[in-house]
Amino acid sequence: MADTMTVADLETRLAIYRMMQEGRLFEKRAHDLFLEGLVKGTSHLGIGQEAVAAGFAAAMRSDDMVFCTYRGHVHTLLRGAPMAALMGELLGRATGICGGKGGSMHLTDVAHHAMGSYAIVGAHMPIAAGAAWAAQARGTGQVAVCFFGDGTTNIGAFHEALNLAKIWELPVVFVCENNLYMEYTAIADVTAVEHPAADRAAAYGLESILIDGNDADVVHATAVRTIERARSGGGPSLVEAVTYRHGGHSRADPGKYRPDEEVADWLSRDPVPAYAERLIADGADRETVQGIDRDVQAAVDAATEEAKAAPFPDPDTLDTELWADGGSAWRN
Amino acid sequence: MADTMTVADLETRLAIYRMMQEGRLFEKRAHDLFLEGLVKGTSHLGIGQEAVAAGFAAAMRSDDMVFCTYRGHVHTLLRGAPMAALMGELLGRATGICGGKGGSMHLTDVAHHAMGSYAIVGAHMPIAAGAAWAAQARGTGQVAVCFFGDGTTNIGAFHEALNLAKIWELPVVFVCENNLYMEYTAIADVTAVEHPAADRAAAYGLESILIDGNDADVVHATAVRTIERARSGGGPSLVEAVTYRHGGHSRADPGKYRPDEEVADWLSRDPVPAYAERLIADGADRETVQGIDRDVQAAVDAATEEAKAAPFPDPDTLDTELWADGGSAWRN
Amino acid sequence: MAELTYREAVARAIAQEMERDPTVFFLGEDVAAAGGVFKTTEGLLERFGSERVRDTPISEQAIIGAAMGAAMNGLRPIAELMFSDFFAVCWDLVANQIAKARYMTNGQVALPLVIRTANGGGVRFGAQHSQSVETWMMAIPGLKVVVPSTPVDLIGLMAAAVRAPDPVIVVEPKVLYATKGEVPDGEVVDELGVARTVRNGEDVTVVALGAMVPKAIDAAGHLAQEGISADVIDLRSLVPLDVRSILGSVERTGHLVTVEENPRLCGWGAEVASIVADEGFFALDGPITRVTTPHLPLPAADVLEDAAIPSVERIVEGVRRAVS
Amino acid sequence: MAELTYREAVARAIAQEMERDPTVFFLGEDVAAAGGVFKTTEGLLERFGSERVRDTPISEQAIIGAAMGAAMNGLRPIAELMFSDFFAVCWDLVANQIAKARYMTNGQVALPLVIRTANGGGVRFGAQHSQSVETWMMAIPGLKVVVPSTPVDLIGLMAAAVRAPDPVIVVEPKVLYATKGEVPDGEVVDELGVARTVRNGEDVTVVALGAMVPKAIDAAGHLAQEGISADVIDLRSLVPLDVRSILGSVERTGHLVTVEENPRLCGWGAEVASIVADEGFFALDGPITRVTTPHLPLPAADVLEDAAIPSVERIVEGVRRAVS
Ligand SMILES: Cc1ncc(C[n+]2csc(CCOP(=O)(O)OP(=O)(O)O)c2C)c(N)n1
Ligand SMILES: Cc1ncc(C[n+]2csc(CCOP(=O)(O)OP(=O)(O)O)c2C)c(N)n1
Ligand SMILES: [Mg+2]
Ligand SMILES: [Mg+2]
Repeated sequence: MADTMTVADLETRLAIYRMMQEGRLFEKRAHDLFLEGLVKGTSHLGIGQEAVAAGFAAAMRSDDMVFCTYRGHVHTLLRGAPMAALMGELLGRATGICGGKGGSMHLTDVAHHAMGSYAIVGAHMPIAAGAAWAAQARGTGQVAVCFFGDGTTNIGAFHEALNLAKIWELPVVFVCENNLYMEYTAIADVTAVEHPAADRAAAYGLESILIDGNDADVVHATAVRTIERARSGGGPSLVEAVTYRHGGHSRADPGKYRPDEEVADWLSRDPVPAYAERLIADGADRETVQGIDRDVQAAVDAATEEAKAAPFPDPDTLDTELWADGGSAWRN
Repeated sequence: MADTMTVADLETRLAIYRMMQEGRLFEKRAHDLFLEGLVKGTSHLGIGQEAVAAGFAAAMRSDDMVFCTYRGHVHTLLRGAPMAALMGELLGRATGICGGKGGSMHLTDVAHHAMGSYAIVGAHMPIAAGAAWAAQARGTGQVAVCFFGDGTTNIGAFHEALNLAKIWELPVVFVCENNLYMEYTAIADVTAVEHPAADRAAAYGLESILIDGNDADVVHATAVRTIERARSGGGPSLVEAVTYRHGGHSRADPGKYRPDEEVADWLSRDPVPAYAERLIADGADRETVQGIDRDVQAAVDAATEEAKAAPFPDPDTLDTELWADGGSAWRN
Repeated sequence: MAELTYREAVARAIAQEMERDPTVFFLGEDVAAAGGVFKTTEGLLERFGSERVRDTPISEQAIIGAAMGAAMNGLRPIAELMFSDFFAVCWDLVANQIAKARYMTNGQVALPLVIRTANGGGVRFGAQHSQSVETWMMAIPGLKVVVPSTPVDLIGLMAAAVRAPDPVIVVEPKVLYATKGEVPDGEVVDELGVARTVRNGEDVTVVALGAMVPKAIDAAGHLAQEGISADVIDLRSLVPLDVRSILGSVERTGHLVTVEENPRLCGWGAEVASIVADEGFFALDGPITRVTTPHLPLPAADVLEDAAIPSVERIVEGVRRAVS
Repeated sequence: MAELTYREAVARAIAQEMERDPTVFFLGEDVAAAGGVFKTTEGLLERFGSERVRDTPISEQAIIGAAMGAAMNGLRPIAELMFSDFFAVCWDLVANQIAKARYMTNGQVALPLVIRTANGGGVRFGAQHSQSVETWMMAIPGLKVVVPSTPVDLIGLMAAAVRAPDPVIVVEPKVLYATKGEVPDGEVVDELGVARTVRNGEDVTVVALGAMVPKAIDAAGHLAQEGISADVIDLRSLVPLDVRSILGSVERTGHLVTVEENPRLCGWGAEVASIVADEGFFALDGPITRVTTPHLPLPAADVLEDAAIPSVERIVEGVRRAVS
């Protein structure tokens, strides 16, 4: 489709590049902080997959809703969530976007319509459909965009959500980030079809859409088309974007189950520098691009310092916000 | 496919006819007993769908395993389960096949490889896959045949079971009895594709098989082919057999949500008398056919009397058979 | 004042709230065109239209997920799970998602939604369509749970549930659908978390819930003839739990008997007993007795099911034992 | 004798049983080639081959359904649920199918299968990967549930579970994976349903489970310095429940404290308390105290998670309160 597609203007593409770089540098820093032992628990990075997140983020309206997974730092950030508050959540600080209650797997910023990072595979797909249902019912014109992985295509919730979304023609775009692996197992080893999402679209009366998830322009064009379809009442879409995570599944994983050549090959197609070079070739001046890199790095540095300086949560906040009254009483 | 298919010999077809009649007359009697108030709770009849059950039953090896639903009286009976014990279970007697503990929705006869009637939609599909996995692992040559309805194709377990069955190439045949309705809702109103099972086969790397479920010869030929494929290591199949239940979903349901013409049309294609006439046209003598009808009616009458004469369960059996030691102790 | 069946009360309650608030939507299997398999929602489709009253596929994860997502984006959905046993096929959405979303996000996500369901035994449906699962939900932090035992309570508690800013599970004992009760005209709204003393007594506190309430009242009648006066409390709500009413009664009676339809282990009665054995210990004059369904699946045959679910006789015996 | 980590004990236990019985198969997500995400099953694929040690898709309903079906047809499967929170996505197979199959069929179906899972908090994974769900299973008739607290108990109880003719859930507190313990050479086989007194005392009975056991022992040490002697029982098994050991201890001590990692409502401690408040009532010299995680989802930040899960300090306070 790359040839027939309309590529966005340079300004938009520079904005996409900035987003990719924000995701990249934010997560590189997050990784460093894990190594320093400042981030407890686990964490799942999207380094290598930024083109999918940025291509879609740039195509959304400010009130469109994003639903993502534990691998959702970048998706949440690109909705406009304050970087320091996200970093603070990773560091378990009181200033964290969820006050420290969520952690790395649950970054959420409802104010920016980042409707949650979900850690149970598949669960957020029917939830995203429900948010889209409310948008349809209330006529808000919002679209829900739901990101999930290749491995998620084999769980029941995937099936139920897609069927419901189609029969109700809901304004939701389901985006499968196919990074070829579930945790440590190749998706090809556990899936009855070659393209876990695209080859199943027909089972839900949907168009089969398979794209290069490392090409931000392709992703953006697909995002514009599918989001526009959803907003205009054309119903849901299922997009499979093939990409790759540069690191392991989570901090605990060195990713050794992947053939060296495969890793090397994908690293050579790192979407961030590749996009920079393409933009320069298309007329952006190198200085502008490098300026973006500098700005973003400065923003990440500032956010890191702010988060590190923040206090840890007051233990008294443990029993707050279970209920809408702010408390957690189960008895009188 | 009817033209290219090989039709079984007359003897086999008469055996199939006998099975259809057994199912029909057994369930008609069951229905009468409900009206007499002798069957408590609920019940779901397969009257009108007998060609699917008989066509498959006739193609199975004695140790092949059947998994069915609450609408599973006929499937269980045709494995060879004693009629009086099935009737006894419907009547809640001590002599019931499950001692009264199962009831109409849970007829099971493991001795005849009727591995259970399951009342939670979809649950038995992965279970059937598991039984097939054991057959494969132990090299028993058994095939599992799993019957389910059209409405079941929209639940998560359907999706998970089919994918697993295919990637492990399990000897299981999934048979969707598409009777056009879930409970009171038309399947077409809640499904993203026209043929709820056949149009989804490709999502699991399977052949799309859509057949006339009211034609016992077509069903039998399909059963022979798919069971043989499974037994010979060719992996799972998904069959969609289009049929119709003459009555409502369950005893509580008059089935008024169905257009009169639709009901009339299907009643005019009642598989049981139609098959009798076809066999006679193909050379069976009417006397033989009528003899089968008489024998079956006599068997149903005898089973009914035996079941009615049986005692109710001893309340002391309430706490037996939770555990393999025969008891149900949770403490010392 | 009108006399309604519990079944009719369900439709009345939902209609009252849909009438009042246009953001209240209702979805489930066979609930619209067919009016529900228990005929509890007849007339709602005709009255509120197919946008707000929706038939769904057999996809409980999608039903409950849709309700959650809709609640996150401005609706107040009521989702039906036809039989409470089906919580098992969407338990992740209920226990891991709906119950935890607000807390995990430190209050960013509000989930004003209701899940209503037909619960419990007594209708010979067998083990997979007869469970009392109210304690499954009670055990999950983040869910509120009510179990009305009369038509008027059903309407009032359903209304309170719909108006609540938190997720509430409304558990309807299916054996009560045919029972009748007086319902005042006009709007009926109740309060979550408040138990009700349905019979006053001095010798023993009997705490019951849902379908066990009428049986407990019956038992109290028999016991009165033996000179045992029972204070019968209809718990009505498991979360929030009206601990004060229970302790207050036990302080007066010195004896506690819980009557649960759920299987024995970890039932709500165990929680109530553990609270009283702590905070009410010095008021107790004797052992705490729990009357429950034995720790078994429910059998289908009527003789067996009747032997399993607490009967008036077993409640009477339990109380005798407690006060002896 | 060798010193093993709890993590190593898992692979040792499974290998012991697969070696002994060719019908024992093992399946789960990332369990074969990768050796498990907690590295608990390393080496099993190499040793027993890809027929018997199987990687699955992310399809928990299929995993548990496959285990059930396989158990119905001659295998003795061990299924892994990577995190116990994932019981929620296959709860129907566990609670409605596996637990009820034998009873519903009056004994026709035998299900000799094991489901093992990493359970509980303390590792900062947040609300959806940290739950203690052992009481979910305890509440379902037809499931046996064990929670080993040491490497040797893990091996012995896993072996007993695999050999049992009934479905058994083996709950592994993930915070214990790195802990070490002595394990005798050769076959280790234990018995289901037997608690163990891990410290003898006279003043108070402390009943703990899983990851709470080492904390309870610690607490008993501190209490001894205050002259309070605690009888500490490692429950080890929830179903069957060793009621005799608990009552026997309370008869001597007159005081009961339960220590639960699960959220408060309807935890196993409530069941134990209700039993003692009935059968052990006259032996009690004071209120029964439950130390539990508050009725909340678990937060991710270490400060908050540490404030939630029972600590040695909170156990000490709980006991002080009980005996005061
Ligand atoms: C229901 C469920 N099963 C298993 C897991 C454990 N788990 C977490 S991430 C993951 C792999 C998911 O793979 P994929 O969908 O491809 O997403 P990716 O991590 O590659 O982005 C698994 C199995 C889970 N969180 N939820
Ligand atoms: C998980 C689940 N959801 C809902 C039900 C209630 N229910 C019982 S039968 C049925 C309809 C099933 O339709 P279909 O699969 O077409 O089978 P049929 O009854 O037509 O044979 C429903 C919704 C159930 N038993 N299990
Ligand atoms: Mg992946
Ligand atoms: Mg149907």
